[in-house]
Amino acid sequence: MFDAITNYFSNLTPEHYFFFLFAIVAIASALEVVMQRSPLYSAVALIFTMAALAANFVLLKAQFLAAIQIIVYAGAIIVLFVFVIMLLNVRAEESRLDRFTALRWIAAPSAIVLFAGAFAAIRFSNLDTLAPSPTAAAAGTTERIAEVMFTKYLLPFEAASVLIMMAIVGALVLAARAKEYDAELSGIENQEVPPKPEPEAQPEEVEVS
Amino acid sequence: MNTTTLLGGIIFAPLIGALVLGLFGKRMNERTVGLIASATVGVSFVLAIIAFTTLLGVAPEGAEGIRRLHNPLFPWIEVGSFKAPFDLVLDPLSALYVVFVTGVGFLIHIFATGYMHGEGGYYRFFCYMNLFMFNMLVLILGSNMLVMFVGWEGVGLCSYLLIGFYFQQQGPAFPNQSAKKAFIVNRIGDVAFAIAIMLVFMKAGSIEFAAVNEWARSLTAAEPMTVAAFGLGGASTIALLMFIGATGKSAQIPLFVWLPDAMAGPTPVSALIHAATMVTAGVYMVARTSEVFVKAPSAMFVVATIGALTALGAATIGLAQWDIKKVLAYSTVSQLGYMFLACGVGAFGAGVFHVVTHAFFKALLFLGSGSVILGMHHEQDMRKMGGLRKFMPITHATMAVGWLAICGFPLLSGFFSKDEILYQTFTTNAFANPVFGKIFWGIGALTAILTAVYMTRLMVLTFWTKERWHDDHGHDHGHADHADDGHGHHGLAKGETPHESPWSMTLPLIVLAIAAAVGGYVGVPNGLGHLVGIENSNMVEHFLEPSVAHVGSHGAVAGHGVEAAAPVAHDATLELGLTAFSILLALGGIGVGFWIFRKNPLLKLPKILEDKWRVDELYEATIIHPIRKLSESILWKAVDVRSIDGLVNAVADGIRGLGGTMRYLQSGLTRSYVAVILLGAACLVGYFLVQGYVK
Amino acid sequence: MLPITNFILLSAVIFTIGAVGVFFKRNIITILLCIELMLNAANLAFVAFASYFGDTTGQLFVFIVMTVAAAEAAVGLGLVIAIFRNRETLNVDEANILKL
Amino acid sequence: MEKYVNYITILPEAIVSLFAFVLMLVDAYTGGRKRKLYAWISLGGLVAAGASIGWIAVLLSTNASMAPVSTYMGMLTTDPFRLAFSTIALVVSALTVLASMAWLDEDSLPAGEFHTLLMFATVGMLLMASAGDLVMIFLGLEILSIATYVLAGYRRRDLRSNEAGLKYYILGSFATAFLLYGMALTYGATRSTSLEGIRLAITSGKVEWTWLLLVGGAMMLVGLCFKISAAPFHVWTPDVYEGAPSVVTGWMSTGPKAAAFAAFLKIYIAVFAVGAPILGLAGATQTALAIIAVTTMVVGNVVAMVQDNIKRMLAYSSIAHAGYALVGVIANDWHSVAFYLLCYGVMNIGAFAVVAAIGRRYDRETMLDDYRGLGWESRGLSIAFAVFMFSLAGFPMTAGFMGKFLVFKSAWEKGLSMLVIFAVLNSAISVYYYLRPIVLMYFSAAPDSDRRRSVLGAAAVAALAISVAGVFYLGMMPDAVLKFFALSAK
Repeated sequence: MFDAITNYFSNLTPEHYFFFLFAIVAIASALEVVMQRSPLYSAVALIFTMAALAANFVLLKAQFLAAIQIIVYAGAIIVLFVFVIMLLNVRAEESRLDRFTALRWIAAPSAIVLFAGAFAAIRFSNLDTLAPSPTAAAAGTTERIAEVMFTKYLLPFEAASVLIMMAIVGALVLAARAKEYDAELSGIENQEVPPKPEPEAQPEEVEVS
Repeated sequence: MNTTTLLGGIIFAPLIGALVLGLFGKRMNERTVGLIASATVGVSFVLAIIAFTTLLGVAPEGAEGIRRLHNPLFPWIEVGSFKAPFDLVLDPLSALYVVFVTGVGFLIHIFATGYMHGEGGYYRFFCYMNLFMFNMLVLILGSNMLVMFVGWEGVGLCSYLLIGFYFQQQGPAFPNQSAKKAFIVNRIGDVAFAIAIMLVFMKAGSIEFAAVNEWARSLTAAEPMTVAAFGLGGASTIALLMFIGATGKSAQIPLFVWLPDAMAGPTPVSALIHAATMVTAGVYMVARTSEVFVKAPSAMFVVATIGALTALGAATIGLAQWDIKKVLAYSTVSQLGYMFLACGVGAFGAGVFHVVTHAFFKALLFLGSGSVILGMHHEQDMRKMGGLRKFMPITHATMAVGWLAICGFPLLSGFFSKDEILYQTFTTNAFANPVFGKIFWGIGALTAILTAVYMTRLMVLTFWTKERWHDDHGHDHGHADHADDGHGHHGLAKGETPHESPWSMTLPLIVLAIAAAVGGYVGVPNGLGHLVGIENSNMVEHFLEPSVAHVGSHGAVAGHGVEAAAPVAHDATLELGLTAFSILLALGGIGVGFWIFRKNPLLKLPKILEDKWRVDELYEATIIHPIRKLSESILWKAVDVRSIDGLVNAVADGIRGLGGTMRYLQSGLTRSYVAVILLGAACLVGYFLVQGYVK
Repeated sequence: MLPITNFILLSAVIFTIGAVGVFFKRNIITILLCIELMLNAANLAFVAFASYFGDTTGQLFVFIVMTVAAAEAAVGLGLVIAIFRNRETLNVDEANILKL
Repeated sequence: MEKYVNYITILPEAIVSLFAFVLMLVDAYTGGRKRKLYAWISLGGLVAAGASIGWIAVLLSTNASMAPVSTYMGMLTTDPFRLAFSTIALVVSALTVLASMAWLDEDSLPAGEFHTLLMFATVGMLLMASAGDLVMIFLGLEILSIATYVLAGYRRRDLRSNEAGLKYYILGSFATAFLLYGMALTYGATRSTSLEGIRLAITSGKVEWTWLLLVGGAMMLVGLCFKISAAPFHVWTPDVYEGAPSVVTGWMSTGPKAAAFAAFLKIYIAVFAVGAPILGLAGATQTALAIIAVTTMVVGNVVAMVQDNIKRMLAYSSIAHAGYALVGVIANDWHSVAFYLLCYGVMNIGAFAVVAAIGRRYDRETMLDDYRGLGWESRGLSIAFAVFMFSLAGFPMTAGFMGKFLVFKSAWEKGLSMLVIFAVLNSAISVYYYLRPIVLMYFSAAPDSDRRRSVLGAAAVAALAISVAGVFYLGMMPDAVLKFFALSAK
């Protein structure tokens, strides 16, 4: 018993230790994202997850992606979230009272089954036979990434630019002050927001006779 | 016009009429509308006659010796080996149909120009009528099952539109309900038909009628006459599915319930669609694919049984109805049963012959009843009629012809066709055991008597006994049948008397009366023919011979082609004997009718008959109600996910004993959707892994 | 180097946490964060495979996913702002006028 | 070394993007006032893209081998499949542009941005139709979806529209995450993200970790079924379709759905339909999809019967139609599915254009009761609506019939007879609720209160006319379209 454990630990390389360290940070901070009741803290926890994953990327010799993960993901996207949280001043944490607790009896078992399925598949697959590629380090360099991006990934790269352009238009049209557009364009001032639909009507009798 | 485009002309004339009326009809006066509507159908009729005569001059083709005119219109669907061109074909069977459909249709259109006078939506009515003619002709002339299906659905749609024509009318017998009922019941049959088409394509490799019949003919032997044969996916299955389709359209048990209700529509519609043409489409389909039926004796047996039972059942119901149109409606159902009985025993020719004669006399009777209804100011209750002979002499005379014809009075059209069916039924050997034929014959004979009785009752109540139209005592006015065809005010006011209808209505009556009287001479049964010294006297059946299959009345099953060569093989004595017997039946039935109803016209018959054997109630209780409950309460609540809150809640209640069910019933909740997606994902992943593990 | 199983399992764990989070969280912004978690989990799996295959395209896929995530976040936050203006709450449980 | 750039094969996508950019600039310079102009620009772009599709078709048909042309190092596949689904995308978007003009004015919403987003979304659909690689499918899907989130919530001041956008956004991103994770696992199992590479890996038995492929496949199915709104992943559909502006709903239920089917088919052909039995992947998929298809049809049709909001009813109907199309997917016959989706696109956009016109400002009148007696008030609208209802119900001579017929036929030929019987039965049930608005329009009296006349505008009339003509054209003369879809067979 002890032998096995000592054996296991004696076989560990520094990489193992780093991996476990960052994996624990990643999982812990991911849990924190879910557990925190304040969106702001959740966002900060997510930055930690991102960073831990970036570290994992380094372990996987994807240095360029690791940098992008920190700079773009953690540095820009999450900051955008934080910005919106600040803008809307969402201090109010969600209440502890979940009015729909019954639903979790569907969701939680499903999630467990899902994870068990993935776990089983990964275990059955015996992935450990996959030897690390000797070219892994070369594959993740900036040079190599750039080369592939402008050859094989040229089209996705261009398409991504379309995507971003569109996202800008979309975000703009949603977040812009509605009044300016509406009033100016139609000359109708302050149109009433339409009334909510009537409270649930009884479904009409099915007429089969 | 050359022969190839002739058929196209037949179908497109009414379509053009419908389009013109639909687009511009609102601005036209009644005269122009009526003229366009009738003229286009008239053109079809003339073209049909030309086509018919052309067909007689065409050389028979193929081993079967079928004369055909072919008119390809456009290639409709071509996918791989599946081809369904939009082609029209005229062969003896369709030729006969086209001629009588356009002919009767033409007369009814003329009648309707008078009948519908002053109604709102005059042009709309004729637009639908023309559209109906177009669809009916597509149904008849289509060269393959899919084109037929187009017409099949199209006539259903037009029937729906026309039944619901008086849409403003509300109340217990709201026409909209009848329209819907007709539509939904028909849909049930259509599903079976659609599946049959696919099955046919799989088996025969084509859905062209010619090829389908060819395939059926090539089957070496008929399938065994067992229930199991239906499960084989062969001829029996196909035949049964097609017959289910036919029961929907032709109002047979168990799908007949819609037809009597369909009388809510205007009377010309009842005459054209629900008596003469559309409802016989089922018979047409069976005759069209008769080769398949011949190879499926078990299906034939079902056809004959359903036909016989429908004939008898509807006749009994007809005995006790008070609404003049309801009597005729049940009479139609009953006569349709007769036609299916004929098909079921293998006498397809006789069945089609009866379709034709029935079209004449039933259209006549319906139009006559329309004339009566109009003369009585939209009164349909026979208890309030009586003594109309004096006031409506032409209507009375023509209807009398129709009455005698349907009763099978000797030497009128109904006599020949009915007699032929009864004879063929008696001598059939479509079934392994000849006793079946005798039983069916017995039912048929009984039906014949009942037919004579209830038709005599109709005539007595309407025309002969004392005038009752100002009587106001005693009859249950709340009866549901009572007000089907009224527009607010109906019935005669005090001091009014019934009046004869205008010439536009009486003229078609007269023409139809002549047709109903002499129409039968194209099909004088052979026995009678021999008696007066004519060989091959049954012209209709000889004409149809090549295009319908033949279960020999004498000889082996599927002795196709052999029979044609030996028509003299008829047992003349037996046939004459049966003929004499059916004369007795007819006269006896009429006599009984007079005897009972002359003195006591308002005799009450058993309530169960008046209530139509309570079939509607049975359906309501056993089928419609459960389905409605299922879809409303169970499926809707359980399957629709927002209600999963409720469902889950119930479960959770049980688990944790939390009260307050209602607070979970809030729905539209995004998180419940997330939960469902998670659940679905878990099921999918789990299922895949289990499958992988099993393998 | 480490066996790849470690990385894939880690990604599965994070994915599940994200999925559960989407269900459990009621604040719209936090739900978006949880979706980011799920995307990150997929990214990790991609990078791990790519690295062990010595294949750069897998890493480029991740690159594209990051772009998509950024665009999605922008639009999502735009929606959040639009809704907050009309309703003054970000509780997803209160977005339930569409039902029945 | 292969050339990285091929200008011809990217032409449709490039043209639509270009016009979208031009549109943005024009919008900015005219200050959002030339509302008609924006619509015409986007229409011009779609037509030009259509022309380029035609050109590519000509080039492809002169290519003797008719083999799919792969460009951009496998990212883009040019084959009849692409042409068919690109055509659907362009037709659907063009009809939507026409139908949207009156609505945008009525609700006084910004027109330039709407058309820009619609154009970008069309680029997404085109990319999905032409994708040769998982990354392109993912990108196309995301371009499309993100645009759709915005469009669903486009009526910014309407709570229902907000909510529709939000629900679609949350659930859509959630499902996308599943799709993405599935792609990652599939990549791990097959060492490739290109569809051809995956297919080859599976057929040649080179998949080392079949278990990963199983889980990856299942997860991809979750994402795809969500996008086509197949049960039980359809839950978002009724809410979103009800809340989104009617014109957008019409577009969402046809264009993005067709594109999702394109992605579904591509992945299905590459991963699931491959003959080589991988731990029963193909069999499991067939069974699972058959169950999903039947559930989808039943849920859609049965629940549609008890709706009294027309948009919700059409949403459930749309779910049912996804079920029918899924039957074609199971039969692995993309031709019939593509044709079906084209038919569905034409008739459903038409139906929603009518709903939008009758619903008027802010879609206020979308209850079935609002249709009482309309048949005699708004004649043209009612006739068009009746045509679309009959087509949706599958009447012969209409597009709906032809589409269903072809799908069911190919499924029947593949021996899926039970499935077909189920589908035919379901389509018979469906007549019931399609008939209800017609009955209300023609057979019941109008309410006493005065109704404002619906505003339609010439463009929407044109859209309706085209849709009605399309319904009959596809129903009566489907040959030309079918031949175009099956270029390779000729």
